[in-house]
Amino acid sequence: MSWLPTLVRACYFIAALLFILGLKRMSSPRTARGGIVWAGVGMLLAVLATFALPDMHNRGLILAAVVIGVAAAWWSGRRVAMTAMPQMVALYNGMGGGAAAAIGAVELVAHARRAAVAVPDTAPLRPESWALDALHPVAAVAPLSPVELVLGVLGALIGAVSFSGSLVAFAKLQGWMDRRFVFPGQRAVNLLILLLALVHGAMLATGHLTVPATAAFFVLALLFGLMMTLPIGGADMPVVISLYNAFTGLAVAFEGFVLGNEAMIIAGMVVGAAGTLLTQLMAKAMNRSLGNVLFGSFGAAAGGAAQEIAGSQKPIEAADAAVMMAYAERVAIVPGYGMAVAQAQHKVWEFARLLIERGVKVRFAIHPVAGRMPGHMNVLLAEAGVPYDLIADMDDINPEFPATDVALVIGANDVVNPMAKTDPASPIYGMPILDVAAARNVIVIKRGRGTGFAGIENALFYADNTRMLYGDGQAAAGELVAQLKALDA
Amino acid sequence: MSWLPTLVRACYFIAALLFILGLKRMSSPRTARGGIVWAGVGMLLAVLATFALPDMHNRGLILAAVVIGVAAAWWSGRRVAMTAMPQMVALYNGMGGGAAAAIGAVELVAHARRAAVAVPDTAPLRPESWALDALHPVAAVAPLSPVELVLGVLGALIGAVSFSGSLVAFAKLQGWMDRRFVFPGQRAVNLLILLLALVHGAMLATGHLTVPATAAFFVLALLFGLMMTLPIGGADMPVVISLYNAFTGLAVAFEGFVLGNEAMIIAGMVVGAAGTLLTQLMAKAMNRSLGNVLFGSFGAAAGGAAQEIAGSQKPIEAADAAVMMAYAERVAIVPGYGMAVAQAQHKVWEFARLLIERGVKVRFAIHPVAGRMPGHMNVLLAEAGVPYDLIADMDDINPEFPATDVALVIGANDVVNPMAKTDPASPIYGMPILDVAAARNVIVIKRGRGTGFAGIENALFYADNTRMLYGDGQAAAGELVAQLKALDA
Amino acid sequence: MLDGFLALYIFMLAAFTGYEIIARVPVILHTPLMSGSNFVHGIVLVGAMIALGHARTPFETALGFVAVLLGAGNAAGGYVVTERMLEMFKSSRKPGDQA
Amino acid sequence: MLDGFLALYIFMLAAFTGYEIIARVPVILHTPLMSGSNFVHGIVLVGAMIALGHARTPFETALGFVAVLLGAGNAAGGYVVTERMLEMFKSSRKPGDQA
Ligand SMILES: NC(=O)c1ccc[n+]([C@@H]2O[C@H](COP(=O)([O-])OP(=O)(O)OC[C@H]3O[C@@H](n4cnc5c(N)ncnc54)[C@H](OP(=O)(O)O)[C@@H]3O)[C@@H](O)[C@H]2O)c1
Ligand SMILES: NC(=O)c1ccc[n+]([C@@H]2O[C@H](COP(=O)([O-])OP(=O)(O)OC[C@H]3O[C@@H](n4cnc5c(N)ncnc54)[C@H](OP(=O)(O)O)[C@@H]3O)[C@@H](O)[C@H]2O)c1
Repeated sequence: MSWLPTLVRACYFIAALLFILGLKRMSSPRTARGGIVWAGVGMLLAVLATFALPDMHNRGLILAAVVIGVAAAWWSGRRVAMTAMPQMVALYNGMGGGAAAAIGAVELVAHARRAAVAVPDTAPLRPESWALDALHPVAAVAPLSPVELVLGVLGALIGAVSFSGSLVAFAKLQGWMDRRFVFPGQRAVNLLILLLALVHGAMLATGHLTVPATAAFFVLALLFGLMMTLPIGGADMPVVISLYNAFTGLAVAFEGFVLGNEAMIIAGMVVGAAGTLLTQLMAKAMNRSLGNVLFGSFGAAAGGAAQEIAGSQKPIEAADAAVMMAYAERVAIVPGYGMAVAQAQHKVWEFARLLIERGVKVRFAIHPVAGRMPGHMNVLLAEAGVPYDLIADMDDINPEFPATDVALVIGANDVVNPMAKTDPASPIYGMPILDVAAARNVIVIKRGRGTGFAGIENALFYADNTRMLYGDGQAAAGELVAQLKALDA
Repeated sequence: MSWLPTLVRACYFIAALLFILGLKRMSSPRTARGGIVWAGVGMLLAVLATFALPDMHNRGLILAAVVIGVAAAWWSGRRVAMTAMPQMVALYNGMGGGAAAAIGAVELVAHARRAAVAVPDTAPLRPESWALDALHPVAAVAPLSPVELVLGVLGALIGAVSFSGSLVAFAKLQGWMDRRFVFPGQRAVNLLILLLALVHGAMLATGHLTVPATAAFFVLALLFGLMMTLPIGGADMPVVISLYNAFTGLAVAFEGFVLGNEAMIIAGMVVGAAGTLLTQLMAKAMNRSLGNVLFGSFGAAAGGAAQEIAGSQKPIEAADAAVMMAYAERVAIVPGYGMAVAQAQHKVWEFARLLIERGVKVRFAIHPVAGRMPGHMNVLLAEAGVPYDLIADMDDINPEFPATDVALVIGANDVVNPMAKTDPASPIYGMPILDVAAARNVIVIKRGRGTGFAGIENALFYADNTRMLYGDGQAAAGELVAQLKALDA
Repeated sequence: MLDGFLALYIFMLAAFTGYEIIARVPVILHTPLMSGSNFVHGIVLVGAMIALGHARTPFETALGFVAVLLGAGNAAGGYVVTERMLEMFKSSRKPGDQA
Repeated sequence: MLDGFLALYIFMLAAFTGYEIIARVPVILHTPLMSGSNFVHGIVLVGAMIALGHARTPFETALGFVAVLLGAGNAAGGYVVTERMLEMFKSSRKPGDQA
């Protein structure tokens, strides 16, 4: 054993350490930014070290693929809008799953080739043996061991599912696939596909490595990812993406075991476990169970016995709204997806600052699933420079609404819909909401009578103490600012 | 390889898993009790599995030693008083350190014997090789590898230090060793001993395994543990015990590496890391740094430029104290070490209940280092059945003292000593205290003019709004109860 | 099976580590953390490089090439997106003391 | 060195696991947790049994005997003391809802 592989393994160790430390930092708001840099340094180290490995062929090809892949992803990641982040995560995650599946395929094919030759490869034919020594000192030059075969196949399966599933999630969030794809007996069909994929996987794992079986296995796995994701509504996509993220982690760990690469095992497993927990936390924040997200029928009941809403929407002028808030004691601002679409956060914060200067107590009330990803509103408000201490969680602010003079809802709909509490037929029934209806006055900024994500009516807009300020979020907030300034002039 | 060792390793794996899960449960008050049972099941499994190992000699001796050790520890652990718990932890922890050191000694001696034979042992001579295969497939029948030697020596060193240090901690807390042992140049001497121990350890690790060197190494290591612990005051012992606990964990992990025993590696390392963090947390709760605890001169300045206290202690009768509290609106009860000594928690809670029945708002104010171990007061109050919501942390209750009518201090001294804030010469200067002096009236229950742990006067007892209720904690609380009942009769 | 145990230990401990890191993370960080862990499994790039580096047949080489391409996309894209998300936390760190 | 790396990974991951378990533990549990982790390193008993089980010379046997004795004391004593400390949490769990 030369010193070079040892050095490479040392780099891998440091990389694994940096990944863990980086993730640790990322899980606290104060240190989050540094975290990604730590993990990035680890990645760079691991990749450079791998380039330096002896006995690597196709170095030119490797470099080309790395450069192309990095350039394309970097470019696309830089230019997407902030609101499109979730689907980009889905896309990149799918790529990782695809890579794991492809590695599994290479290993299976190479295993079949080696098994066919009957005599085991000599060392130079399979020079990655240095990396394998540790985990299976004897099997290094022999074909894969049974455990490796099983984990390799399993990793390929999970990776392929994550690949096609993530691509569907991407397409849905990107708006390329508006309709949910549902048909009777769907679950049975999906189960059948999964079973068939598992059967083919078992064949591969037990050494029946024919070309048709391998091809069928991958096609079935990809198909399952597709079919499993198609019926899920876009509102649940962040949870699904998080789940596939954990899947990819697992797949990477399993393929890492096959390659005898400890950095992959550890990074993959850490992500697998972290992602599983994160998925549960996200589902919980939306008051859903994971099973309900994956197999539930979100929105299926919508339009059924929907509750009729009495009354009418009462409009208000910006000037009146501005005066109302200028002389209020407490104002709560409730942003939603519409604020993100209108990129109104800067104007909203300017308006809030003017109110604060006048002595009004202003707080931002954030629902955990406002917007299109967890923390969406926090990110936007942080971008605009709103200090943390003005931002209140749902649990903190809900008891305060009765003492609030004006609740200013801007571009939020589902998260303030009282029907989540009153109408069992509503698709959002049971979701905890921001209790704005309890405020003395409610002003709602939205463009018109558009519904929110769940596609349902909102009784709040028809309430006696609610006034509608129609218009684009940014424009409306700008007008409020102008009116407020005019007040003082 | 037969199936038996595999089964044993599976048991070890499950044991390691149960240890981690058990510790996880122990770190939350709701699940803490179950945690120790989980860990206990893991331990039982590991020990039984080890008995089943093939090729074990001396089974009778092993059984005898286990039975004697378990019986003695079980008996002593069952019968000690609650207040003596910390020193028992020290004692058992020292035993663990001693065991690790003894294992290191056996391995070193066996290594020397084998190296002297020159030809490597054959398999039956070193049948634990099955356990070693994994970590060093080739070296199984050869003498220890350099890394193993180094870790084995290091583990023995750390274990021996933990052994003698823990015994000193035990003796101090048990009251067998009242005086701190200090002399000029002590640090230099300690450093010298450590250096000598390291030099001898390096000799052993590099193969110079003579009998004198080995003996000298262990004597020096034990001496260092002794010398390092002697100068530390009893008040800091819980922190020191926690540190030695982490030490023992490390030593066990290192010896586990030498034996190729994964359960030891993982359990030891988990405890090593957990114990290190715990040590820091405990030091922080006492407002000390770890370095200050180990090398500081706690109490050295005491008696020096101690501040003179003006005024006198003003006694009060139990009847008057009872009336005062019966007609108060808010009462804060501040327990300290004296309540533990007097085992007065039940009477105190009875008294508090009577007050609550009369409509008085009662809260228990707990200082993090009241008593003689962190959480000491919480444990006692929990034993008496005081509900959690009546128990307040220092940070929570301090702002409330100005609105408190009566603060009833029972057996607390240092933790309510205002000189921690005012007198820089005081040994407790800088420690955050419970701000009872801010209460409208203070009643202090203690036996006489005894000082607290730090051995210093307390200005609180001389304050204008303080009244002293002299007597044993339990008796005084009992009298308060009687007086309160008499009030209603 | 021997090596299997060591792998099992590593799997178990890595899982605990990952789980514990995420436990008690605030909602606001869910999405950046998802993105950050998405970046971390970009380490698959290293495996893809090794697979391509040891490919023998044209088919294996083609598969390996795709793997490296995808792996590089995962790593680079994951980094950029996470970095952009977390950048948002900069401005608000100054006014608020702690979160 | 090869096996050294695997051991290093296990050391690292076990350390993270231990650290994360303790992070954010309430003061009230410091002492029981110290005692509980004291019990856990009682696993040294297993190593002592192996050492005694493979002792060849009388000296090794004597050392091994002491090791088992001490290890057994660590494990049994650690269990009893921890169990007694934690028993205290029983009574107060009912009145308070959560801690
Ligand atoms: N956070 C997550 O993780 C996540 C992920 C996926 C889905 N979801 C789901 O998304 C929903 C979030 O609720 P939400 O209240 O934030 O949003 P919402 O229910 O989707 O409502 C958004 C509202 O904003 C208005 N709007 C759109 N563009 C606007 C613009 N340019 N200016 C002003 N208003 C505009 C729309 O009405 P007009 O058309 O009349 O203007 C619409 O009613 C929930 O159902 C949640 O379950 C959440
Ligand atoms: N919690 C920990 O982890 C820990 C560990 C070690 C040391 N310490 C140290 O211990 C101290 C704890 O402070 P503390 O205020 O709880 O206790 P303290 O300062 O030790 O004071 C205890 C007081 O209780 C009185 N007392 C003793 N027996 C009594 C009885 N039977 N009935 C009534 N009163 C009795 C004593 O006065 P009389 O003699 O006049 O009755 C004494 O003044 C701090 O200095 C702390 O740093 C803490």
